This record gives sequence, C-alpha cells and structure tokens, in this order.
Amino acid sequence: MREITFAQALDEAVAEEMRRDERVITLGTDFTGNPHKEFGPARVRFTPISESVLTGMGLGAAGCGYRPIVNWRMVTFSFVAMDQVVNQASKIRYMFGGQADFPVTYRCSTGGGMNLAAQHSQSPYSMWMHVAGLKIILPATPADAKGLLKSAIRDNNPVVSFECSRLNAVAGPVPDGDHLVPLGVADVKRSGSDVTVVGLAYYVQEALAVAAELAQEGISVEVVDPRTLVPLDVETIRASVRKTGRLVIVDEAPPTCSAAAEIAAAVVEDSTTFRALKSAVQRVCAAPVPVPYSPTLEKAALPDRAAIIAAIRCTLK
Amino acid sequence: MREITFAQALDEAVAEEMRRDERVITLGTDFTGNPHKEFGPARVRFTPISESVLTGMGLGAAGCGYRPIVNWRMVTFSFVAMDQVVNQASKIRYMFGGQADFPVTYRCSTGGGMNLAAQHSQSPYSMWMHVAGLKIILPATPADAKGLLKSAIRDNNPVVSFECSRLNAVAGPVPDGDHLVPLGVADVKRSGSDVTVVGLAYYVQEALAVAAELAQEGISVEVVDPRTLVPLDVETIRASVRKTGRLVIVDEAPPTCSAAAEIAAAVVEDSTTFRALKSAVQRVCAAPVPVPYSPTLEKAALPDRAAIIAAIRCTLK
Amino acid sequence: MADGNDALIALLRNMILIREFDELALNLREGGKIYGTVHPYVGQEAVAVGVCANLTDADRVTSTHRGHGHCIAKGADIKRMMAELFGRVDGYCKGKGGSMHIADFAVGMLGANGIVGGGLPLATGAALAAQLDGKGNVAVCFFGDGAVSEGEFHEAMNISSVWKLPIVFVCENNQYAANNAVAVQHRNVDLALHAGSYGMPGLTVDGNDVLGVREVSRTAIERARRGEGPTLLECKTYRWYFHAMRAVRPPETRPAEEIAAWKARDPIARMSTELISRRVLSESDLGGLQRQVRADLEAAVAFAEASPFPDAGDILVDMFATA
Amino acid sequence: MADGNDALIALLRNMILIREFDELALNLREGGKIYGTVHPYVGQEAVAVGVCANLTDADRVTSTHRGHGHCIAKGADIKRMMAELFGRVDGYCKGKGGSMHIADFAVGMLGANGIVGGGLPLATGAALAAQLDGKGNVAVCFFGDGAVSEGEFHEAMNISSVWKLPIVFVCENNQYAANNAVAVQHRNVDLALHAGSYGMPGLTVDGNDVLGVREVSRTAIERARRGEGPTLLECKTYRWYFHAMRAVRPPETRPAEEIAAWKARDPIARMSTELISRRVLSESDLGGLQRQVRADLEAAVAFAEASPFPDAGDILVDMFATA
Ligand SMILES: Cc1ncc(C[n+]2csc(CCOP(=O)(O)OP(=O)(O)O)c2C)c(N)n1
Ligand SMILES: Cc1ncc(C[n+]2csc(CCOP(=O)(O)OP(=O)(O)O)c2C)c(N)n1
Ligand SMILES: [Mg+2]
Ligand SMILES: [Mg+2]
Repeated sequence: MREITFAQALDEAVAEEMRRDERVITLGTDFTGNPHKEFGPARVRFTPISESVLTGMGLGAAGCGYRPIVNWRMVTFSFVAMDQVVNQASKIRYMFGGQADFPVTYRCSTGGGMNLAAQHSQSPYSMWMHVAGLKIILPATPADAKGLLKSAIRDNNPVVSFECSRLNAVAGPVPDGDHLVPLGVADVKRSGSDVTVVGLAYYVQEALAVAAELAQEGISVEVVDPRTLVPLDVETIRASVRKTGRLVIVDEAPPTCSAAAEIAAAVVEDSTTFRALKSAVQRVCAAPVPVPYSPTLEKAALPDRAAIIAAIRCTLK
Repeated sequence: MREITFAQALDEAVAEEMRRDERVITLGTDFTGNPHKEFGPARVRFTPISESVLTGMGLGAAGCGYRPIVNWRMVTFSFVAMDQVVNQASKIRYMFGGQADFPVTYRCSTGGGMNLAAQHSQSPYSMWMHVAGLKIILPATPADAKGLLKSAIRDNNPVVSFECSRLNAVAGPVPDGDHLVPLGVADVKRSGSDVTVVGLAYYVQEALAVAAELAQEGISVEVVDPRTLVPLDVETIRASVRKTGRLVIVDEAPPTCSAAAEIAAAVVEDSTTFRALKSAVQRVCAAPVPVPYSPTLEKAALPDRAAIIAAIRCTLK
Repeated sequence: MADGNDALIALLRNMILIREFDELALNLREGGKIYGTVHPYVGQEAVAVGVCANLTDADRVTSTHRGHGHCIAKGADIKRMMAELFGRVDGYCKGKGGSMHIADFAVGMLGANGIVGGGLPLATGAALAAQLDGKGNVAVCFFGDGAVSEGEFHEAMNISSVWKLPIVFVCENNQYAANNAVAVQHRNVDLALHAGSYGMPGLTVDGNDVLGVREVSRTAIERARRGEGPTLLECKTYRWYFHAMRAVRPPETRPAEEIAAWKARDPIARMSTELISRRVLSESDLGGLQRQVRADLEAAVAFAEASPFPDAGDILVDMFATA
Repeated sequence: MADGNDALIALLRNMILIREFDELALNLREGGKIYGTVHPYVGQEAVAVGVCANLTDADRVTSTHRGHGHCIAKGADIKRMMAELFGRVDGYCKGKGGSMHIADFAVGMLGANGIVGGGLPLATGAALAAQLDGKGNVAVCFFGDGAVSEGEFHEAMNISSVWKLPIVFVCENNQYAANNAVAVQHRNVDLALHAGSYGMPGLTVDGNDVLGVREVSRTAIERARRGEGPTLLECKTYRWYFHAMRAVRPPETRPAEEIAAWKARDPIARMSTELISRRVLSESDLGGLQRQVRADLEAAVAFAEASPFPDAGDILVDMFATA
C-alpha cells in the first residue's frame, strides 16, 4: 500500500471529493495542497479573516444545495464563530423540523506539543460533542484521516473534522481508490486482554507504543481508537472493557467534561460493563491549565508515555 | 429569615457589592432591579448588542483595576463572545505569568422548560468547565444565589454565573446582612443513606421533591448540590457516594461531555469510591437534541421526577 | 412603474394579513393557546411586503426574532405558520421551532432566527449559492438596528462586497433594540451610512411607505441580479408595541408622543388611502379584503387546533439527515 | 513641535532596537534557541515607535501576534522579553507565554495576542477604565489590516464612539494578512474610511515616517485625553519578511518589485538621514547607537540564557488569583 502523510491524506480527501461532486466548494484564509489550481477561484475561496461569517455562509450555502468545506485552520479561531456553530449549525435541521439538509464540513487543527502556547494549543472537541447536533471526526492515522474526511464531506449533516497537528507529518499506509471510513465506527487498533486504553488522535500512537513496550513484560493492552466522537461507538468501547475489566483513557485535552470524561461515564452507566470493571477508571489528560509555552512546562502539561504506563499499572494493582 | 425570590436575591447581590466597592461596574443591554437609578450611568452601562466587545471590555477593565459585571442575559448570547471567553478570559492570567488579576464576573441565564425552543433553552455549562481558567457558579436556591454571586464579584478571577431561569420566581429564606457562600463548597441539601442524587440548579429542587416522595417508601436519598462547578467539590460528592454506594446525577443539559459526565468520571476514578459503588451510575439528562418548542416535545426532552425516580430505582435493583 | 391593480392590492392585502396575524398571535399568547415569546411586527409591515414584492421563490431571505411578517411576505402558508405557533405536527417545523424559528425553504424563507445578527451569515451563504448557481437569483437579509452593533453584520457586509455577492442587506431601523433607543447603540443613527466603508451603495427609505420600499429595494435587487454586488438598504420604521411578550403584555416605556406620531404614519392606512384615491380600490373593497383576511386567519387557527401535538416518542426524529 | 535632540534620537534608537531584536529573534528561532512561531515586525518599526512616543506608562496598549515592536516601544525590558522567548522563569510570563503573549502591565503593555482582532475588546476595556479614572489617560489598540475583517473590530469601534472612550485604533496596514493582499480582504483598501460610519475621525499616515506617525497620532491621542472620543488611525506600511516562521524561513510569495519599493522606504534609513541632515546625529553617533543596541541585545541573550527553565512542578502556579 502507498504510504503518505496525514496532511497529504487530508488534502487528497478534499481533492477527490471536489473532483467527484462539483457542489463541493471550500472556503478559508489559506489552503494546503493548492486546490485553487485545480478547481479555480469560484470553488476555492480565499477569504478575509472573518470566521463567523464564513461559518454561517458554509451553513447557508449548504442549505441551498452546495457542500461547503469551511477551513477554520486552528480550532482556536473557531471560537469567534461559535454562535454560528452552537446556535445555528447544530440546531438548524432539527429546529426547522428536518425540512432541509445542511451538508457542511468544518475543518480545523488541534493539539499542543509544538510550543505554540495557550491560544494555539487547544483540543476542545468535548465542547462540540456536548452541543447536540454536530457529527465529529478525530482521526489518528493517515488512512482514517482520508477515509473519515471523505465520509464527512459526503455526509448530509454539519460535520466537524478535528485534525491533530502533531500527526501532520506522520506517514502511514492508505488504501488506493475511493477509500472511505464510515462515521461512528471505532477501531480496535491493537487487541489485548488485560486493560483497555482508549486513545484519541496523537495518543492512539502513543498508546500503541506503550502497548508494545508493556507486552514485553507480559501486560496485554487493547488499544481502542474511537475515530468518530459523534456518533461515539460506545458499544465497541464497552465490549473491550467487558473483556479486559480495566480502562484508561488518554487525551491531551484537560480532563474536566472532556471526551475522556464522557467515555468514563458511558462505561460506568452500563450495568454489565460496570460489573465487569475491576478497578477505578484512569484518565490521562492534560493538566487543567492553558498549555504553556516553555518546553519544560508544556511537557509537564501534556500526557506522555510515562503517564500512560503509570495509569495502566494503577488499574492492574 | 426573610423570604425573597431567586431573581431578587441576585439583584441584591449586585446592589450590595456595588455599594460596597465603587470599582464594581456593570454592563448589559438591560438590567433587572434598576441599578442605574442608584449607581448612575457611569457605573451602570446600557450597551449596544455587542457581546463580544463587552466580554473583552469587562476583562480589559478588570485588568486595569475595575471589577466589572458583564451581563450576557441568556447564555445563548454569550456564544458570539466565545473567543473572548475561551481565548482571552480563561487564559490571560496564567499565560501572562500571573502579573495581573482579572476580577470580572459574567452573568447569564440558562435552562429550558418555558417553551422558548432550541436557541433560548440552553444549559451548556460544561463547555465552560472544560476550558481551564474560569470559575463557575450554578446556584439552586435564593440564599445560594445571593451568597455565591457576592463571592463571585469579590473573587479576583473571571467567574461565570449561570442562573437557571426556571428558578427566578422561586422564593426562599435568605440570611440578612452580608451573606456570602464560598466558591468551591458543595452543599448536602438532604442527608440520606441509600443513594446519592447530585442535582444541578432547578433539578436540586426536583431531587428534593423526589427524595421526600421516596422517603415514604423507606428509600433514603441524599441530595448533593455542587453549587460551584469550578472548583468542583469532588470530595463531598465522593464522600456521599462512599456512604450510599449509589449515584444518580440530574441535569437538564444533554449528557455528552456534560457536568454529569464529569461527576460520574470523578467518582469512578477514585479507587476507594469506585470500590464503594454498588451499581452503575445513572445520568438523568436532557435528550441529545436542541430543546424543542412544543410542550409535548419539550417535556420529553427534559428530565422530570419520573425519570429521576426510575434512575434511583435502577441503582437499587 | 406600470402595475396591475392586482399587484397593488396584493401589497395592501399582505400588510393587512401580517398585521392581523400578529394581533391575533398576541391574543392567542395572552390566552395561553400558544407558547414562548411573541415579537409583534405591527407597524413595520411595509418593509417585508415592499421588499418581498420583488422576489420569487428562488430568491432567499433570512429573518429575525420578529419574523412573522417576513414569512408571510415571502409567501409562507399562514395555516402552517399558525400550526407552528400552536406547537403542532402540521406546523412548518412540526412544532419544534415555534414563533422564533419558522422557516419554509420551499418558498425561499430560510428561517426566523433568535440570535440578533445570526441570520446575516446564513443569508450571505445563500447569496454565495446564488452566485455559484449563476441564474440571477438573490438573497435578502432582514435585520434590526440592534443587529448593526454585532460583529456578524460587519463581516457579512465586508465579504459580500469583496465577492460582489448578490445580496441586499435590509436594516429595519425601528428606532429601538428592545428598550434601547438607536442613539444608545450608535453614534450615527442613519445606519445606511455604513455602506460607504464597504464600497457598496447605501440607500434609505421611508419604511412605512410600501411603494417606496418596493421601488428602492427593486433598484438594489436588480443590481444584485445583474451581478453588481450588494446594497445596504435602511428602512426607517417603528414598532407599535412592546419588544416582546410572554404571558402578559409588558408596559410601554417609550414616549407617548413618539408612538402617536408614528401611528399617524400607519403604512396600512397610507396604502389604503393611496389605493382608494387612485380608485384601485373602494372603501367596500377594503372592507371585503379585511373580512377575507380574518376569515383566512380563522381557518388557520382551526387548522392549527385540529392538528395533533407531536408525539413524545418522536423526540429524536429530524436530528440527523441520513448520509 | 519643539523637540529635544534626545527625544529624536530615542525614536531612532527604539526603531533600531526593534529591528535588531527581531532579526536576532529570527536567527535564534532558526538556531533552535527559542520555540514556537516568530512574527517579525521588521519594516513596520515607525508605527509602534511613533505612536508610543506620545504615551506614558499610565496609558495602555494592546498588541497582536506581531508584538515585539509594540512591547519595546511601550518601554518593556528587552532582557525579560528575551527570557520569555527563551521560555525561562525570568521572562515576562515566566516562560508561560512566549513570543505571542508578552505583556508588561507595569508599563501599560497589556499583551500581545494570538487572536486576530482579539486585543480590540481588551483595549476598549482599558479605555473604559481610563474614562472612569478620569485622569486623562488613554488606550491604544494596535492591529493589522487583516483584523479589520473581524467582527470585534466593528464592535469595538462602535461602542467606543457611542461612549466617547479615550482610545486610538491604530491599524497597521502592511498590505497583507498572511498571504492575502489587502484587496483580497477589503473592497476599500483605505481602511481609515471605516471611521466615518462610526462618526469618528479617520486619519491616514505614512507608516514608514516615524515623525509623521508621531505627529498624527498625537492629534488623536490628545483628542482622546480631552475626552472627545476615539480616532481610527491607519498607518500604511509593509513587512519586509514572511508572515511568520517556525523552524525554517518560508519562501517569499510577494512580488519582488513591491518588496524592493517598500525597502527603499526603510523607516530607519529615512529617520537616520533626517537626523544626520538636521545635524542631530553624526554618522559615527549612528554607528555608536547601533553598537549599543547590539551590546544591549547580547546582554539580553546572556540574561535569558542564564535564567533557568521553569520547574515542571510549578505547572499549576499562576492559574488563579487568591480571592
Ligand atoms: C446575540 C443576541 N444578543 C441579544 C439578544 C436578545 N435580544 C433579542 S431581540 C433584541 C433587540 C433587537 O433589536 P433590533 O435588532 O433592533 O430588532 P427589533 O427587535 O427592533 O426588531 C435583543 C437584545 C439576542 N437575541 N441575540
Ligand atoms: C481569529 C483568528 N483567525 C485567524 C488567525 C490566523 N492568523 C494569524 S495572523 C493572521 C494574519 C493577520 O493579518 P493582519 O491582521 O494584517 O496582521 P499582520 O500579520 O499583517 O501584522 C492570521 C490569518 C488568528 N490568529 N486569529
Ligand atoms: Mg430595532
Ligand atoms: Mg497585515
């Protein structure tokens, strides 16, 4: 299979979908992969720095037959557009009784680890998860990035694509042809029997590295990648926990009301899964601070392999 | 003790703090309790409908020695100001190394139950909880409303005051004099031994009603009101669960990544509390939809006493 | 312009229908038959009617919290509007939306909106779609003087002008945003002035003169249809009643003389007089028109009352489109 | 105006210091000594220096992602700035902020800001505080041509004008927002035009002429000090380099002639020539000045390198003020 980077995979997804359907258009202050060269200025729009109107325009044009991809670039910049996300995009279909569809895709990058400091190192997916009415993808590999983003663009609902910056340069195999990954299906990235580690984005890779390391001491770690945050494939996660009896969740957002909190709650509110659980759930998340700039502090703020290993050992005690 | 409504209690809190400290000022498109009559137009500012600049102005003026209270009115309207909340207010102190304090209070109303439909029936506190750097209050009684809001105004950090609309007309005793309730201290509103019900805002009252009802069949319900969402008094909640062995959380936000999810996660990640837990945790939350207008649907969307009772019985099975 | 009498009468009829619809809505709300908040459009009828007279179903509008007038003027069915207010399954939103969220995509009415300024980006998106379609259709965005203070106004104006989108920004300056007079919100109370900095035309019109509104907005709409870009149109008008009501009508806070002066400029009386003086209509025709409107509204209420409440079990229906 | 030579020399010295600071920062970033993103201010020095020459520590400014120049011009200590870039405990933010978040509240520098437009509301709040204080102090808000597209610009302009806040909005129109030329973002590329719709004066000045900037901004600042309200000041300028760099310098995408034309209008060369021709300074004084600046920067780097990295155990320090 071809090996391409995460960033290339995302660019390919956009280009293929734009080729496939001319109603797909894209708006942003800048683009990777030069789509304007192939698709021209009508469909690829360089915009003023006006995220709020762009977000609403994407939604409005979607309601009028187009399939816009709005690129906020960093998730940080989407906060100026939050009204259009929370009050409009997430509610518009239901509130209007389903009379129209709104096939718009919002893309943005997330995450820390590159010394970009508080404002440019955010992973706030749980804020979008909480708002009922948005689908959300969060891929961890180039193949999933391509397959999920293509599915997102074809989906007839507002979908938010969170794209972890630290993964951009990571290369991996991507199937040829029209590679699609369905929304709402988690992926067991490594099978194991002692403890379930649910990792998100960059931390899927880290969890896999930890699993390989711990395998040498005979600890069998199952790594589950939800891939889609809404709809969340709770059943795959619960099934894994029923098998292993132990749960660690790893993500770089702060823990409070996070995706990690949701996964913990979803597991312990199911009777069968709760009864199968042998030890306290462990969340390995960021320190509850804005991500600091200095390397020593940023390292202290974000999860690392040592923290994942410590949490796993804790569940095995 | 004097009985006043929740709404009056909040008005009194503002008036008393404005009397006490002339650096307290307030900004909003409208005010209850006519503070402009007593404090004049310099300190009580009627504003254009510009929540984003108001939010940042409050923060900026706080950094320059004032203690602004910015009233967004409905939480809905704060979403146009989310950049100033997430990217500025929550990060500014830490990001600048603690060189200044930002004593600003943001107030808004929350909740459904009044047929105001999707955009005007929101309870998204968990989105603010997730963002590290904001303190958050959510009172359920007139006394707590007054005492917490006064503490919020005196706090030297950005504090968000979520004020449940359905409680506005509820009356209750409020101590005379300078009544303060400290931030970060939960309140066991009713003591019991069989099951812990953590209620938020309006649902504290509902949980108490349910507790009284179930007491007649010999089920002893402990009702815990966190009152402050950040800092969350996890220890009081965990202690209650260690006593009762069962946990139900009731709130009108949708469940995903909610305060209820956080409380569930905080309980099951503590080993001792986890071991004391006898049955699966139950979340009684809103349906994962924008709140619908029609009475039959709104009733179906929001939790009610029957749902609380069913959840309690479920934990006792 | 050369008008058939029918077109002129339709303008008057639509204004009367809007007024009677909202008077009725207030009564129904007081009577507890409908729920939530009602924002009456009474006094401003000439704006919606005058502008929408230039539009077809393929042109799209966005509206505000005060949206009934725009819905009716854009051609929505009052039966389904009424059923929506009653929270019934035959309402436009199957009872999920209520007064503040009525939409009828089939006639190009993209929805009322509970967020001040919230419709502006959506309308801009509709204009982008119209531009890409290339069929000469346009988008029209209705909003209040209050919305001009929101950032979304500015962003929508700016990008529309840079991209020459086929859109008309219709500011209904009714002198107040809730309880705040326009001078509390803006230094320049002539809001059409904002057009200049975006390099687009700014027009002002007497918003109580339906023929004037129709004519001036036609200029702007035709410009948009020709691909020459957006226009900001300010319609000076006034709301006769309170900002909004829930269970009870709130007390009046504005100066009595101000209200009286604006009521003397009633857009409906003015158009009636005009049509009678032009002999387009007789006094008795007018009476007939009014009776017909009331009959239609009674039928709408009957339709709404006959429609069932949504089933609680359908709570999750309409959440997501199938992919 | 009557200037001491010292004041004139200070203007030149500050511009040189800013330029050399940023040239050094780029090298340090390339060398991996500092982290994250650096946005060089080279070419725009006259704006920060000319405006801040009229301010005292009691006046407050907000800045942008391209903030080093504003910090230095407002009187921040380059040692602590450098230590911040190095991520050390003696940095202004104790290493928590880095290049995009340097602040020095003691000299009225309320912070760089990574959000385009994000500083405008904060500055408006500082202006409100100054108005309430009633001591004639002002706020100044620096922002780029790109920020003019954001809603926060409009909201800040509007409320400042309605409340006559003592604030000056300084738009540094450097012709680009990242890779987008100003004409991609705005139909009117003369951004001072926006002032009119808010009923405030709009001034334009050659942003590469430090004396001109100082004079024109003084007018605006004095107006604000007198309580007469805000001004929008557009400074036409140009950034010499790329928008930003991380590990490597990105390739140039702008026309070579355009860059050359603007470099020919170097604000520092211009002011040097001016002062030499006025005999305020000799060529050799200028050389001395430049050597002094370099020595100061070397000392700053030494200070930064001597400062320890923050202790990982302090990760929670500074989160919340004690109540
Ligand atoms: C973003 C936002 N802020 C505040 C409100 C509350 N609100 C609803 S209508 C209104 C006044 C709107 O005034 P205007 O735009 O002039 O419209 P009008 O009511 O006069 O038709 C306000 C403040 C809101 N709905 N949305
Ligand atoms: C709200 C927001 N959107 C996008 C960005 C990304 N961004 C950073 S700087 C920049 C260009 C800013 O241009 P301008 O305001 O002209 O300032 P300049 O860089 O020219 O100094 C962009 C798009 C951001 N930081 N914030
Ligand atoms: Mg109005
Ligand atoms: Mg620029």
